[in-house]
Amino acid sequence: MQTIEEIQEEILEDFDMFEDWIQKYEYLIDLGKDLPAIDEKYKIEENLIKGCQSRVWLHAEENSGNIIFSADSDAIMTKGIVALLIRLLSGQSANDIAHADLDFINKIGLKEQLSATRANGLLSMIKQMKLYAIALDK
Amino acid sequence: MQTIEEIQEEILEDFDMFEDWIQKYEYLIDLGKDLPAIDEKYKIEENLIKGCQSRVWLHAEENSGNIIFSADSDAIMTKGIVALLIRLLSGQSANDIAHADLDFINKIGLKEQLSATRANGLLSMIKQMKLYAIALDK
Amino acid sequence: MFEVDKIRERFPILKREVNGRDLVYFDNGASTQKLQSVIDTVSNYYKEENSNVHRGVHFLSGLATDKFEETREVIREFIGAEHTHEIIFTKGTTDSINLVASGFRSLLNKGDEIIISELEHHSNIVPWQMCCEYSGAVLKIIPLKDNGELEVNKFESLLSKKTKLVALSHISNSLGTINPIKEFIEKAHKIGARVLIDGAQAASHISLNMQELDVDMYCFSAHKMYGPTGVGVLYGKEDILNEIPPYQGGGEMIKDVSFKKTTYACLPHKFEAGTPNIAGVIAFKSAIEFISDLGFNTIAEHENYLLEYATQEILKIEGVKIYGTSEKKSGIISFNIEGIHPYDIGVLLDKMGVAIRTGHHCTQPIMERFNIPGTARISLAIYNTKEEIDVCIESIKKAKQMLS
Amino acid sequence: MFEVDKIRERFPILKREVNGRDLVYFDNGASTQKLQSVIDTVSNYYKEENSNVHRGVHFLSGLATDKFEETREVIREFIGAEHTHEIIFTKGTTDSINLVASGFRSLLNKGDEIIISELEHHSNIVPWQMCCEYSGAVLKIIPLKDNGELEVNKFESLLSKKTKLVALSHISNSLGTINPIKEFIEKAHKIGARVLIDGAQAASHISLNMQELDVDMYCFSAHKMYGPTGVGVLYGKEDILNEIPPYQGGGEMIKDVSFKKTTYACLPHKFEAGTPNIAGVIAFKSAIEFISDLGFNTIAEHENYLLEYATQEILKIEGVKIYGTSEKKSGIISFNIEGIHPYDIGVLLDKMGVAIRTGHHCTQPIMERFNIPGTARISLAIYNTKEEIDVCIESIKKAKQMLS
Ligand SMILES: Cc1ncc(COP(=O)(O)O)c(C=O)c1O
Ligand SMILES: Cc1ncc(COP(=O)(O)O)c(C=O)c1O
Repeated sequence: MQTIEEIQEEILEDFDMFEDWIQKYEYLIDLGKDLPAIDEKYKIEENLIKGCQSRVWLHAEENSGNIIFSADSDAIMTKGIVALLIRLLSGQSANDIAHADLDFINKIGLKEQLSATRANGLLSMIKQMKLYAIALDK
Repeated sequence: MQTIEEIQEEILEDFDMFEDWIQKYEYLIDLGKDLPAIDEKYKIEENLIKGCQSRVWLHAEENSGNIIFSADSDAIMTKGIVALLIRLLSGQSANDIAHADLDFINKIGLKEQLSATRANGLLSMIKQMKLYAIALDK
Repeated sequence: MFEVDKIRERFPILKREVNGRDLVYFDNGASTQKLQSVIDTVSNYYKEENSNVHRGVHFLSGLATDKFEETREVIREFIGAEHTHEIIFTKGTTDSINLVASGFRSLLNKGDEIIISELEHHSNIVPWQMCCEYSGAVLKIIPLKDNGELEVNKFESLLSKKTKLVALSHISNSLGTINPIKEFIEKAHKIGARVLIDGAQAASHISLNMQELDVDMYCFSAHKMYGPTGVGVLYGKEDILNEIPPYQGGGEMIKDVSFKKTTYACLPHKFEAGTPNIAGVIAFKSAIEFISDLGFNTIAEHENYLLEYATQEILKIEGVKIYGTSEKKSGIISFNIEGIHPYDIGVLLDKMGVAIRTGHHCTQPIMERFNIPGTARISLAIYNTKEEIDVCIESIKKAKQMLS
Repeated sequence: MFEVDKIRERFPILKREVNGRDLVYFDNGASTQKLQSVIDTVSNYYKEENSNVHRGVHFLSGLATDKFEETREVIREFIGAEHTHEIIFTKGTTDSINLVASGFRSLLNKGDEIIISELEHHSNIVPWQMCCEYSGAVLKIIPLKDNGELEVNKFESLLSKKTKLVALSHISNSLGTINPIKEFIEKAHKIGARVLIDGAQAASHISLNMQELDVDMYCFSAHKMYGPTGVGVLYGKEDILNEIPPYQGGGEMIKDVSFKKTTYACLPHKFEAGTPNIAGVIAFKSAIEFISDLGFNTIAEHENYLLEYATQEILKIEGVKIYGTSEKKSGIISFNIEGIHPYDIGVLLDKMGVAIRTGHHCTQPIMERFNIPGTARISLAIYNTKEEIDVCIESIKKAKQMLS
């Protein structure tokens, strides 16, 4: 299994290939489309992270010390970023998740999608992933 | 008895003599000092016109169709202007008072003392004088 | 003749680029852009005239006070109110409505009724919910038809002797519906109810006359009228403003303060506690003058033309559904594209320099009514152009293509 | 080294003339003059960044939101608060106090007590009178000593289990008294009462640290801090802000609105209904930066020097009496001259280009306490100079001569 840092590097390389925002966003959209559907039974109020506009459902479970995430969103762009986060964090150890530095999001030029005050729930999503990791760590 | 207009002319002439604001304000202060004291029994709450800062007491009575005003203020500058108004209106007929055009106040450069929103009660005072005139007119 | 280029020159921000493209600003319903004259008036006030208003005996204080009060008079004329002291300065429409809703708590009895509608902005819902909670009054809702118009018949059947207040928006910020408020006001008055109109979306688009409308209270925000942020107006008929108890306590709103008994100042000061947004109020005048000088005929002509053109063009895109198709409509187009979340459209349009708003537009009950998460909303202003609509339509097509 | 001339250059209005003389502005307690950087930030915001904050997905909306929130963070640091969401933007100090006083209505029971003092600004009296009227709580008053200090012993004897809130000003706007608020706060906390401090006259003059003070709530106004009009702050500890019910209903302050059940957003949004004074809040940051860059040591040194010099010189004028001679005092000199009404002094000083304030300064109980109609008040700011004090003293002498 790759480390979070290794995956970050990989993602950065992926994004480096794009020549313009269109390619980047098309890639995100594709990621969103390809994200495996979350089990319908987890798409419940409790798992809902409410941004102002797009909704994100996040489920986490522990598997021999590692945390497995699954998620969904009603907006495809949000779902694309969610897919990136899952690629990065799902399957990692609780401790690594809790301490992960998710700076790559700035670096790939998606900072504006993550500002604390923006209309999506992404920042809450990252916070929630870390909280799950801490909670499920034993 | 002079008409209100004649007195206005006279006042304007008086003020025309002054070379600077100091002389003008000194004259006002003198007018204030010289204003005959109002009968103490009229210095009551009912006769009080409250500006924000200086208080004005105004009493009016009717004498064979003419209105006699007496007044006082705790600020000498206000009292000076009050003295001018009394010189102008006291002893005139109710009708003349009610219709008097008190434009001279602008002309003698005291407009700023009379703005509706300023801190003295002068505008209320003029209004009150006219209201008395109308009320006492029979 | 109306030359939109000349108008655009008066709004400096319209020259800027966003994400490498010329800014196309279609988020006017949220807040309009600002006139150079408004900006200059603010600067000039701070550079030449600044002082606290009222009470001061010194020159600057007098100057600031006179200018502040001039705006009040200009607004009186602009909205055809009878008295200048019927104009109360607030922070915005939300503040205005809360002022009234808070005061009504003590005018209402348990079981009294307030009528609002299903298309209200949260600012014209939540204050009444709070008012009802405190007073025991009951909130009644006029339902919405599929085309975004209110059900007038239903309104009539809600009216009764228990109705004490009807609070409606003049124009829906989500659907563009222009409500027939004169009709609503007349009907409400017949049974003795008071009427408050939320004119946030109306005041820069259609001509207002308080006396003709015979409306009891009317509110709007300067920032939606090419003016500064942080300034709003509550118009109220003298008698109703005298009935409503003071909202905030503080400087300026009192006649006399003592620990035994405090008495309140008369209108408008009774409702203007504390140092107001002096620069904002003074600059608001420049915005009102701009609108007055243009005239509402010109404004309506241009904005209606844009509305019709944009509607026609957007409907050519497959899968587009417009929410709000009332007969009388203001320059607002709320839409969705089948299978696409409005948020995704908003993000991609932004990348192409086009600013629209997406989401529930602070009207969640409308979204519930239509069972949608939100809409993408184009809202027009006097400085928008046909060319901007073309750019927007092209961008929507491109976004749709990327998202499908 | 502190060079006042350099500072003055940053305030464009200080170059103007009034009544043919160089403006001498000593009405800073009412409102300070504005920094060029504040004016520029307002203009720049309107010219380059303007959009409604929060919720918007487009670039300008994000930009405006980020800038808006930056000011919140800068203020958190400026006042040493723990959390950014403990900073609530309001219209001003009056608005902040009313927000709290309105919320406390529902936290108080009949017979509970609120303690204020005899030296409060009307903005810290009337809201509590209204709060008591609605809740049945009782208002208790800490009396004033002849020198303008509060009677601490009397405060202690007023404290009891019934005391739910103590609301005091940090610095008296009429007398200049710097109240020993830390002592008051500690004593109030011992019996479990909350403390709100009205810091309108403090925030630009003395260093603040909310966590050290351990104060529950603290308020101030931007316009008294070289900043824009129409912006204020309410700081509150997270727990108390969570206890207080929302003040205004509307956009932004909700989580979900439906006609069945509306839920409120978390801090700080819960208390920020409606479109805020965006330009003002953003420009406030420039004012805070100016104060921070100067530092409170420099500010205190300069202002104390001016205060001492002015006090010494004014006392040389026969018949002058200064109200407020507390040991710890801020740059405020309230005085009267025997036999002369303060209004007359104010009018004549204005003619000589000197702006002071006269009247009751929204503190009628103080005037009653000293049995005077009002005072003439000189209030200092960082840009004032010794030379201005000389001009002022000469003008007072001249006025006195004319009036005697
Ligand atoms: C119909 C309507 N009412 C009220 C408001 C609230 O106005 P403000 O945010 O200026 O208080 C708005 C603005 O979004 C609106 O569109
Ligand atoms: C001590 C004090 N409290 C409150 C206020 C009210 O501030 P604002 O008018 O900015 O609301 C003032 C301003 O005059 C003040 O000096």
